[in-house]
Amino acid sequence: MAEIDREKLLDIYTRTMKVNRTDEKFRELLMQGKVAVMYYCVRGQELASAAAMAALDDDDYVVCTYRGQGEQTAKGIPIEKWWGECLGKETGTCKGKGGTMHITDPDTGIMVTTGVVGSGLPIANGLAMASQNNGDGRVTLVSFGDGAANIGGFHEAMNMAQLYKLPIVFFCQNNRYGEHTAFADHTDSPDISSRAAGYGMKGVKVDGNNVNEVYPAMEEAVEHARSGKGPVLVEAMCYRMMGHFFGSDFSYMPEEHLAEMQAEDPLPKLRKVMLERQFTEEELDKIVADIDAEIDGAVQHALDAPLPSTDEIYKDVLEETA
Amino acid sequence: MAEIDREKLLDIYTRTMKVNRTDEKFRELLMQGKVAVMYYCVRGQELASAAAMAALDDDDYVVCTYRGQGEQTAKGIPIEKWWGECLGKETGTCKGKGGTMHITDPDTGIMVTTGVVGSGLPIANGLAMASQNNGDGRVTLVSFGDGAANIGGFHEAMNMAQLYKLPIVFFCQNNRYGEHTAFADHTDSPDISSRAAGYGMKGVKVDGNNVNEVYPAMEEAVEHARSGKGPVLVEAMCYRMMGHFFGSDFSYMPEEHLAEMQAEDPLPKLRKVMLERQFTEEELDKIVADIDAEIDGAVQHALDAPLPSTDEIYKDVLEETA
Amino acid sequence: MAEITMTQALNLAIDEAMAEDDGVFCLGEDVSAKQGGGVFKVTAGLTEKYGEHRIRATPISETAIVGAAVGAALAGQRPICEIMLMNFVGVCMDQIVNHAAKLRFMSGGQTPCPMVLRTTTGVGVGFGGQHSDMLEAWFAHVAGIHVVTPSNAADARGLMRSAIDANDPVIFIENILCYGLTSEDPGPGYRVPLGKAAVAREGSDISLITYGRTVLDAMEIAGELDKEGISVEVIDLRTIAPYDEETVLASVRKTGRAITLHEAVKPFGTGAEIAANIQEKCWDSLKGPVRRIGGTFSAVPFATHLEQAWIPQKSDMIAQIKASVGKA
Amino acid sequence: MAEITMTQALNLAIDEAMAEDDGVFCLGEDVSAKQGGGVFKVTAGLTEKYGEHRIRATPISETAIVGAAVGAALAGQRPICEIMLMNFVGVCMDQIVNHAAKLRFMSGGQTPCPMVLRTTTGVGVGFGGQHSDMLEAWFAHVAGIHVVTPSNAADARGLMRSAIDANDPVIFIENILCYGLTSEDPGPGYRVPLGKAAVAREGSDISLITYGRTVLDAMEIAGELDKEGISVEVIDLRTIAPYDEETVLASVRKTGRAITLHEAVKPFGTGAEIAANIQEKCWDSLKGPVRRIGGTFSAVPFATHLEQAWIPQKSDMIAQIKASVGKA
Ligand SMILES: Cc1ncc(C[n+]2csc(CCOP(=O)(O)OP(=O)(O)O)c2C)c(N)n1
Ligand SMILES: Cc1ncc(C[n+]2csc(CCOP(=O)(O)OP(=O)(O)O)c2C)c(N)n1
Ligand SMILES: [Mg+2]
Ligand SMILES: [Mg+2]
Repeated sequence: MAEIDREKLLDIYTRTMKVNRTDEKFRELLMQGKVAVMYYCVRGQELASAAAMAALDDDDYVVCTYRGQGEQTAKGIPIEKWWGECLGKETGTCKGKGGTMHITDPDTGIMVTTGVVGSGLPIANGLAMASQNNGDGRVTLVSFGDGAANIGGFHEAMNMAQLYKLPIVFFCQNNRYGEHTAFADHTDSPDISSRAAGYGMKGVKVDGNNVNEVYPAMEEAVEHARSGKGPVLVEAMCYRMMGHFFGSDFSYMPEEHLAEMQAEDPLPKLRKVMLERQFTEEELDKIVADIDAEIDGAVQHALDAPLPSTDEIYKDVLEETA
Repeated sequence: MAEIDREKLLDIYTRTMKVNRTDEKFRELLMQGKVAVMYYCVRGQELASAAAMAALDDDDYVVCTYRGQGEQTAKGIPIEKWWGECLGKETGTCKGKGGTMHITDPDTGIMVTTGVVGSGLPIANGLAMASQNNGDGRVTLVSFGDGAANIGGFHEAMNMAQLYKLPIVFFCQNNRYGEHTAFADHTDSPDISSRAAGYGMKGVKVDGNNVNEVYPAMEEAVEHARSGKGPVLVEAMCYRMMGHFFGSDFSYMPEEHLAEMQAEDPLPKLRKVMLERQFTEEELDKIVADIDAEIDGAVQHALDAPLPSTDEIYKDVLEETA
Repeated sequence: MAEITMTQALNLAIDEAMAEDDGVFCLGEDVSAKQGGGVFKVTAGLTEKYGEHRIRATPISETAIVGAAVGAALAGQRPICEIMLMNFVGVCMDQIVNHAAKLRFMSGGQTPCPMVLRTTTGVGVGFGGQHSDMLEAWFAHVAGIHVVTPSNAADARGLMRSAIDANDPVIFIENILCYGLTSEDPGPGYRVPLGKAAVAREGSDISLITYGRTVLDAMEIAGELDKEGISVEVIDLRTIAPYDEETVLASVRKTGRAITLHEAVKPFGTGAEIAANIQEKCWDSLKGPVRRIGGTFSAVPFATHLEQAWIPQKSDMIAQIKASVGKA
Repeated sequence: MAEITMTQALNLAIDEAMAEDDGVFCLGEDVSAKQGGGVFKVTAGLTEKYGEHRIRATPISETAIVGAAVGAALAGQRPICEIMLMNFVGVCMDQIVNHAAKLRFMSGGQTPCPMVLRTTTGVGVGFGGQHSDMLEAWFAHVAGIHVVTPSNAADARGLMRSAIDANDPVIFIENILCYGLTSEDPGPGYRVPLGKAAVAREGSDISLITYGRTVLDAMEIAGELDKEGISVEVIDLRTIAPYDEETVLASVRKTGRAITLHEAVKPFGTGAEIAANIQEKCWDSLKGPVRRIGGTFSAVPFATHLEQAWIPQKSDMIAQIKASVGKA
């Protein structure tokens, strides 16, 4: 595989840090009690999401889950609107009606964020089907977890996508846990990617903590889908470095797992690669500082924003009530 | 593989002909307009069903589909009750309330016959789970079609069965069509059995028209499940030699398919094996004649049987109404 | 004008919409030409005209079918998906209820979901317990969707066009026993608006509120009772939810009496909502309680005479109407 | 006696049943000790006692979970399966409705299906549109199942034992906001029969019929209204379907007025059945129409103040009661 070019690498780094700083900020606000909402931390999965988004075009479609902060911010959702939504404000992408688990922003291609495990895959097929029908050249990427790979919708969607050769990438972030259940306790499969063969689909497994593995794999998968060769299942191995959602207990995780996880943290690894590729500490820190400043502004904007009008509970139910 | 012993072979032959003669009789009654009910013909799949049932013990559990006549009669369901049910009579296994698509006879292990494609697999897991829980040594066999392998329940059931190492055999009768849709138009998979690998499960594919392939495979699968090694997926390749249900059009089947299907008819093939193994024409014909006589008696019994009382619509809804 | 069957009516409406709008496409099991154009032939002839991308035969994967319709709708297309028989919604309610119905609301109006979900059902076909249920009450209880069912071919044509036009999900229920019904063809472009009931027969003594196949029963007994001097107004809801409250309440205010009738089981059925609403809104006009008639509260049995006994009986409809108007 | 929370009550009832009958076992996502005993801890401590075969942590596979419960029940066991949140029944309605509920009937009585399906839900937790729905009306509309929900810890203990005893499927709905409620522990072996409502508070002016979390609201406003001279009888259904018609009708015959109240959306909700039935059976006792209160007809919104506005409001309950008794 060719080396990732420097510009792209910087792009991935920037996206990764955007995801990470957003995650850190959210946890800080929750810790301080400044906000009190459900939030599904993405610590440990920043790089995987960012690399996936960096492989897409701006107008490609994305479907993600409650743990979708990574895809959303890395795809480039306007962060004032993102924070507005998470804080339940009128300025949010969905006027505060969707919330952290249901971010939608069609302008940046974030089409659905679903809270029902596995339900995004069939919907993503539909987006890809629309692209195939009208030849718009878009690719759809759907992100989901290892646990989601055991639900029926995964299977149906994989089979249908391959049958029609839809332009779609199935992106499984295997963080080794589905809620409290460890991978080996929810399946006897060696991994998720090998299930692709059963559908005649291309499946690849990559280290989601290694930019030099995950990005090229995503680029290739997206190219495969876009060129009409059909879908690809990419499984990015990573870790969920926090509990299932913010504040939830993770005492069920064994010591060894925690140790293994720390050793594989994608952030120091990525920084090492950046330094090897001659980016300077200063450059990298500056990027983070800029991101932090932007986030701080967005958070303040969201905190100051008005609440949606109570009437909103009657609106957007049917077109007549729009 | 060792040769099937003569006694077992005769058993398989007898079961196969029971299935076939029942099927012929049913079609005859429908043609003559003596009965008018939904019936899903099993012409072409007789041997596969019979071989599967011959590999089970009497008290093993079976879950089958609307196209379950083969499993039901080959497992040894009392045929007067079977015909009674199909004709909607009080003497039927289910007092005429279940019907052709929903035969249940716990005494012979026919636990559920379902009309919802793929829904039998999860239920079969539950039967196997009960056996595992109480150590009764039973194996559960669930029969389903190629089309059913594309529904979510298949996937969930396969994964769960393997995870728990349940004593179950997943028996897919791949008759190349799901209703009007040909195999290649419902999946891009090369076959169904290769999907087993994705669950870490053992999968085998056999010629369901060749007794020397299908029976040993079933015997081995049942033994595997019973010994605690976990489930097996067996895919028996066969043909649906009639329309989806009796009377339904099958003009959508291409000429070549029809020709291929005729050439693979399991009945002449089985008879050839029987003769090779020194059974005489007379012996074999006598078996068929005995079966026919028994069926004729059962049909007459069912035709003469009383209708269930109209009150039955209020009964068996809840225990209170039993 | 020529007569058309309900099957033809549906086919014509879909054909017309597909011709006018490239974004309209069909997907479902066995729907394309290779399979003979659908098990009930509603999509017959359309693959030849519009190609396999617009008449997509699917695997037996209802979750993937509805999910694909949802996704395509979000991308601006107008999918018409088919769930072969209504009971099979059991495997894909999540896509319909948690997604199709809610995505407009949850996105704050950004992603409407214009799709039609066609499905078939009906008691009296001999299909037994897992293929005959009428589950419209489930959908009626969910915000964000329309639930529609035609009782005749002309309405089928007009409702289908309106369903495809709609910018929200529409559950379109077809009764197997109605496919063969004929009407005069209302012609191209015909639309029956969603949310508008039809007064199928005017009357003054009692309002009989129904939809789908039981409209036929209602019309028949209304004719019979007319001879006995009881004047029954028959309301064909056409849209079950959100239903045409105005027409229903106006009728009851006029007649002072009401009965709801559906094939679905009575307890917690759609008739309950209509009855509850009528008594609340027309209390002062009512001369007696609203009565309800529905299918027997059990699975649909197989044996023909049991299945027939399970269905709402005309004799019971007549008896209840007579009791209601005080002529029992 | 000691106080117990609803979580403890459920845990005790299950523990007791498992100790008495080897055939009782639990399965669901995250239920075993390795996962900390369930996300709401209802099965905490049971793996240690009964082993992993009887407290089975499952993959995220709701169809397989319910299917396994159905199969095990057919084989004579008494499974208690868990669907983590009620909205997820959308992926497995088929197993519940087409199988669990019907197999007794379709087999002519040969295969009853004694299983409990536990599930959790509730508005007010901030979970948003796909995790908060109350879908009891769907199940109530299906023959062959019991639908149960406790409003306090003692009933939770008693209803759970009866649910496990029952020889038919029971949908057991737990409201997240009720897990922490405490009652005096009714002690071992305690049972609350299925199908029996509780008169939670006696009154003479109006019957307020409800269940689950809204029983708390009902009791609160009944207390307030008492001070204003309005005597509200609060009926806690406990079993939503088939419900205790006798108790409900007796209450309304006494008070002459009725209001139904639930968190589920109002249209086509369970209140419709109850209201329709009351007006039909108690017509002569009624002094005015039966009113209904339910959640707003939309998905549950995320923002806290919208979610709070979505829920049935106590102010509305009071206003409706006053309007009903003519003291508006
Ligand atoms: C159908 C369904 N079942 C159960 C849940 C509850 N639940 C929410 S997240 C989750 C774990 C999902 O694990 P995974 O797919 O690996 O994603 P991760 O959370 O690790 O990103 C579960 C069980 C749900 N939301 N939907
Ligand atoms: C969930 C569901 N979807 C659709 C159907 C309608 N249907 C009945 S049989 C059938 C074809 C099944 O094909 P296969 O599994 O190959 O079994 P075969 O009929 O060939 O034995 C279909 C689509 C159904 N019964 N259930
Ligand atoms: Mg995970
Ligand atoms: Mg087949």
